[in-house]
Amino acid sequence: MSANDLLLRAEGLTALRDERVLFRGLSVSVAAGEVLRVEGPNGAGKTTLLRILCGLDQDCEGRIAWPRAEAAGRPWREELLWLGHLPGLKSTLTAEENLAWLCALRGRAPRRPLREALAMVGLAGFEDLPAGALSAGQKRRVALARLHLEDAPLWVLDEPFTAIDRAGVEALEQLLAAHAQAGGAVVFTTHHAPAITSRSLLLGKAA
Amino acid sequence: MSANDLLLRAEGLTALRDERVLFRGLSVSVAAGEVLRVEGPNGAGKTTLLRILCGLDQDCEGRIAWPRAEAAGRPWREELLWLGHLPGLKSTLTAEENLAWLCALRGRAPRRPLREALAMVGLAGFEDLPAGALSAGQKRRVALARLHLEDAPLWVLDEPFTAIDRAGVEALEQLLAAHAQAGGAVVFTTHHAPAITSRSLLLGKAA
Amino acid sequence: MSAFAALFRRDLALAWRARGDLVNPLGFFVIVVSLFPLGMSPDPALLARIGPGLVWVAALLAVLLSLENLFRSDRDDGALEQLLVSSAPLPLLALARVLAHVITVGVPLVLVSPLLALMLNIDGEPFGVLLSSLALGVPVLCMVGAIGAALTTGIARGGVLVALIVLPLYIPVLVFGAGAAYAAGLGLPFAGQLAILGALLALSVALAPFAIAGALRISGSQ
Amino acid sequence: MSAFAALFRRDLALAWRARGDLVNPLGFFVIVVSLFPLGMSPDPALLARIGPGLVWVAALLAVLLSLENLFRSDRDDGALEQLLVSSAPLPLLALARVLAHVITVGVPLVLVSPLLALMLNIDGEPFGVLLSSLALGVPVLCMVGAIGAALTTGIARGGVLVALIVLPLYIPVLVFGAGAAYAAGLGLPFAGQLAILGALLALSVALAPFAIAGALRISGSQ
Amino acid sequence: MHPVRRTRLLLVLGALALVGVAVGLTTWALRENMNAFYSPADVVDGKAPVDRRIRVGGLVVAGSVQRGGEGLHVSFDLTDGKGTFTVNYDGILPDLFREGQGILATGTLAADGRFTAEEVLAKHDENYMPPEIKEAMEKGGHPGAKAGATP
Amino acid sequence: MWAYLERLWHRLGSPRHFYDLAGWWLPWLAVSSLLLLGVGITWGLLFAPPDYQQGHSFRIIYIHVPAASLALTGYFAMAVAGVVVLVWRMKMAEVVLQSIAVPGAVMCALALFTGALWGKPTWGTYWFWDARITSMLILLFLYLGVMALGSAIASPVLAARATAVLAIVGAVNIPIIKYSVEWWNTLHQPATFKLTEKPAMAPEMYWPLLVCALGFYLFFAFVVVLRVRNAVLEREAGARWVRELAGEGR
Ligand code: HEM
Ligand SMILES: Nc1ncnc2c1ncn2[C@@H]1O[C@H](COP(=O)(O)OP(=O)(O)OP(=O)(O)O)[C@@H](O)[C@H]1O
Ligand SMILES: Nc1ncnc2c1ncn2[C@@H]1O[C@H](COP(=O)(O)OP(=O)(O)OP(=O)(O)O)[C@@H](O)[C@H]1O
Ligand SMILES: [Mg+2]
Ligand SMILES: [Mg+2]
Repeated sequence: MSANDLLLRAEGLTALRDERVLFRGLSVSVAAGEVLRVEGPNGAGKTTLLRILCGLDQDCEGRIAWPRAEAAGRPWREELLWLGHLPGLKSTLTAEENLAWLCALRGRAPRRPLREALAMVGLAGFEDLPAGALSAGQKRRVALARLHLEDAPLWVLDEPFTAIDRAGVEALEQLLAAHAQAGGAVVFTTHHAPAITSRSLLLGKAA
Repeated sequence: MSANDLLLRAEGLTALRDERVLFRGLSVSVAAGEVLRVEGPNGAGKTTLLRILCGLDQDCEGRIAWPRAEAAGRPWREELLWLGHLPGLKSTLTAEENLAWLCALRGRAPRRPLREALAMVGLAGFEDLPAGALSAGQKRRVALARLHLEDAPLWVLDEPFTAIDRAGVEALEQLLAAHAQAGGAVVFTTHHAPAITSRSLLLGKAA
Repeated sequence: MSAFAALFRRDLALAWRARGDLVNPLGFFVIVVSLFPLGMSPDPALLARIGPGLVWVAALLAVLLSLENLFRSDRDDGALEQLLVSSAPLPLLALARVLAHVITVGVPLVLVSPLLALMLNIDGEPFGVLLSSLALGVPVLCMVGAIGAALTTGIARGGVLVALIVLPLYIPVLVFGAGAAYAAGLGLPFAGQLAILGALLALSVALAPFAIAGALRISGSQ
Repeated sequence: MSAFAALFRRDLALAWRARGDLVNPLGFFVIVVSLFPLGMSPDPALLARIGPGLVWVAALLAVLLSLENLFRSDRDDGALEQLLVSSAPLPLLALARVLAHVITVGVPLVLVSPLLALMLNIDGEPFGVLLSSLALGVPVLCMVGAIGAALTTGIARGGVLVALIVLPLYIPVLVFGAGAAYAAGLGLPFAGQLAILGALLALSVALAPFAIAGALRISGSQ
Repeated sequence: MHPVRRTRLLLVLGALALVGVAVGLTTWALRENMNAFYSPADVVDGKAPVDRRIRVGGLVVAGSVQRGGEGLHVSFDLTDGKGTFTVNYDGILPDLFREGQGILATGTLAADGRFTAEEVLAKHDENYMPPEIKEAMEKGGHPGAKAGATP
Repeated sequence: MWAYLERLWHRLGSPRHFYDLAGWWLPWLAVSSLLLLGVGITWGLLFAPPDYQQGHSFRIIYIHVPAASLALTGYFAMAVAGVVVLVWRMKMAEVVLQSIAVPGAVMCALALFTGALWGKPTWGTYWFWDARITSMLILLFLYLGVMALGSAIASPVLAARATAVLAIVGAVNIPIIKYSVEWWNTLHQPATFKLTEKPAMAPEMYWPLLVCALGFYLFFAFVVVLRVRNAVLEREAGARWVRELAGEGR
């Protein structure tokens, strides 16, 4: 594995919450082509770890480096696509309008027309409904449509399969595998048991 | 099946959302001992149906009757335990305090000590943490602890397995089955495939 | 009755857990009253004259601001759904919720108002009348405001809408409340105004819980 | 620049989608101004004298109320997280957000204030000065208020806390803004006050975006 | 009775009792003077407070209006049949200000009994009729017709 | 008779039948209201004698009183519709409730405006904070609140129910407006027209007023019915009869 393939390297991560140690001195690195599943029971610290990797949680110790971005002189956030528990949709905007502003935050044109991406996640016909009127699963699907639109190499996904129906779960699994194959990388959590994981990181036994 | 066993009977339920018909003239009845799974793809109207059955969504047509409660001269809401997507916990109160006020809404003493119920859902040691500091799965577990505490015969649960880890899912499945066996009834939705369903209701093919 | 007590206790506990927030309406009240002398000419005679009206308007706005979160947080975390499916009568639960709000927000406002009255040079009989008018009026503001808050909890950006709905209903309370203190300041009779405030209080405690309950069922459906 | 434009457009679209809500701060503004004659003595001479101060305080409170939702809704639905992980400079995004707020809330307030000034019998030079002071001052209120809103988005019951944090920062704006109109009413020079307001505007546009960005990163961690 | 039904009944009964209290308080309050309004009789009897902004109302006594002094000064007597006192005013009177007409004045009563008005408003009554009929009525003194202004 | 009324009630309760029935009423309402308004206003403004005190300025009465009366009646009707919505869940009452708000607010604003205009020549001031005038201003705010709340809720059923609650709560203001002139010492005159007595107004002045008032009421009814019909079409857009209607149009 050449140094150029290393997207993310975190070292000595330590997170304490309420005097409980979630993890101490944890090191994680993610290289191109990897699908890393962060595993652990409820309350193990999976969400916390993912948010720390994305720079969203500043309440921790440790170093995080983005070797490839640094080598290319790019801001590291350009390499990252984050989807958390909350889909980040404005409820009064339509699905399409939501995708428009979310993708524009990256400052680059989307990879394909927005409607095409919506159709790919099974939302053809729902493009012009306000996002607030969508069901739980449909909202997540809108957020997942970004995976078809943006060109960040590292996807960090917290429980992406939540609220998605069976057909949707299969499609998403294939998408993650394809992304890794094409030179991207995925870090994700889930309580399902998908077959696509190339590597697992097991966090403690909390709850 | 004697009339006395019928907990809930809904007839001619029609729900329109944004001029789309989710279901028209739908009839559902739930008898003691049943585990009814409401199935359907994302956006089929499962959540909408469950909320209508619980009287939470007034934006529909049709009649809902609670034969057993009516025969006994009880308010129908005494027969019902509802758990939706949101766990209903106040984030600054501890897990135990949250259970205390939620159970008191029923106006009857809980079936066992609150701490015991928390331990049964794997939260021993987390009783005194504010609910806001719990992980997604831990929050759901607090809400699920109510199943061990309240004595409503009909449980209506919207995606109860969300965010719960594998061990938790198994325990919950057993709990639902035991409740039905003991003369209760369960109406629930999920995108997993649990083995405990006694009857399924398939809603349309939306998204 | 036990559901009533449980909800009431829960709300007191919530307020106590976030007791820093309890200072907020108070701080707002105090700051608004001290803003006016800054915005207008700081002329003591003028200030003394408009003092009771100032205190009343500031108290009204403080209550108004505190309403925003009355039911919205319950809605956002799903607690409202649980209240709605409870078998206890919803008006009773609404009463518990508002009563806790009166105690945690209204009572401190009334308790701090003597300080502001002194700041504005109000004393003697007008002082006593101002305080009694606030003691009778602020609970009315809470009860009536809760109806508006309940009606708008289902709406995404309800913040200012509450104000729009509730302010017209507040005007009579303001007129009689500030009017009593103003009349006392002029040595005129004020008992009639206080009696009307008392009537408004009785009326709002009697009827608001039902209106709130109806409004919550509607908001819960959204 | 394109992220800036996208966010700015998004916010205008949000405001337009809920354009009924745009009337809310306006309605609040109008209603508050008409409350005062009720709370105080409805004496025209007195009202004309305290008029500019009244309009200013009401505008300030209207802006304050509108701040509540500035970032909170973004936080509640996860949009804030997406802003934080965006590779565009966060101060730029903050500027877009606040600029949209100025246009959708601040500008209508300034536009409706002539009406209120007329209602309060303000005319001639004080009228013009009041309007220019509002035109300069309201954007400052929005920029400064946004810092408070950003700081409190991580906190559950931030509603009144914003007011508490922001009001002290608002006092200078209020003093110079209402002061200019008041001075004009007395035939005194007022250009100095307006110049100070202009300086405050320049300063807040220059620095507030950075403060907001910092505050948002902190709130996002909570 | 089921406990929930009982609670509901108590709730409704309590509400009704409170409504009763409200009605009682309101009827009592309506008999009180609530807008600082005093009749000429009150002023003459010394019931009206001194040196305060108060409102007085009554009929302008015919022949009592005196314009004069400098500027817009005017004085006139105000009566309600039981008492009469003099009002002083500097300003423009409303068009409908006439002798025999009802008015509402806001001002202050000095210790020496001199009343200075800040504002004089014409309080006109609910009667409308053409001028000819009014004249005829005044001449003929129709017993059945309603008399002019009685505030 | 009773059976007929009951049938009418049920037909009015069904959107489709209401639509048809109202289509019948509309031309009649339009023609009769315009006729009465034309006659009443020319009569009042040109032919009625001037008042012995106010001269010609009293003629504002021909707009002020009908507008004020309609503002009160409109709000009262809204509250009644609100009770029907909440108790009987009647669809048509929901539509009626929301269709009254805008014309009612316009009437209220008109009454305030004409009142202020009239106040200057008679009282000597445009505005005075007495009980009648203040409570009328509150009524305008209440109308605005109902409109704002109704437009903020997407689902028509829920919007109607929410505004029903507000309309009913606000209805306490109506008796206050109506009787303020008797309960308090207002600058505004007490009632000229009483149920029990002959009006304190000469017949040649009140006949045109009656004609005007009737014209205003009919015109208001016309506007409300028109709005109700439009709202029915919008709400029932998915129903077969509306689609057939649209097909007919094409
Ligand atoms: C802004 C000021 C005013 C407002 C808000 C106002 C409001 C009202 C209202 C609410 C009514 C009751 C209508 C009803 O009972 O159906 C009314 C009636 C009336 N108003 Fe005014 N008014 C104002 C000014 C005036 C003025 C200046 C006059 C003339 C001196 C006037 C003369 C009348 C008359 C003659 C009636 C009919 C009384 C009756 O019902 O018998 N109003 N007004
Ligand atoms: N408030 C609303 N306004 C308009 N449409 C709505 C509203 N709520 C739900 N819908 C629509 O109703 C449909 C059903 O939603 P619902 O949440 O019941 O689906 P669901 O079967 O629970 O789906 P999921 O599996 O994603 O949870 C969705 O397509 C959505 O567009
Ligand atoms: N803001 C906070 N304050 C205090 N403790 C916290 C906070 N956030 C999380 N924790 C604690 O950190 C632990 C890990 O939480 P985290 O959300 O990372 O778990 P998780 O592995 O994602 O669990 P789940 O499978 O339930 O999503 C939890 O036990 C929780 O109590
Ligand atoms: Mg997690
Ligand atoms: Mg669902």
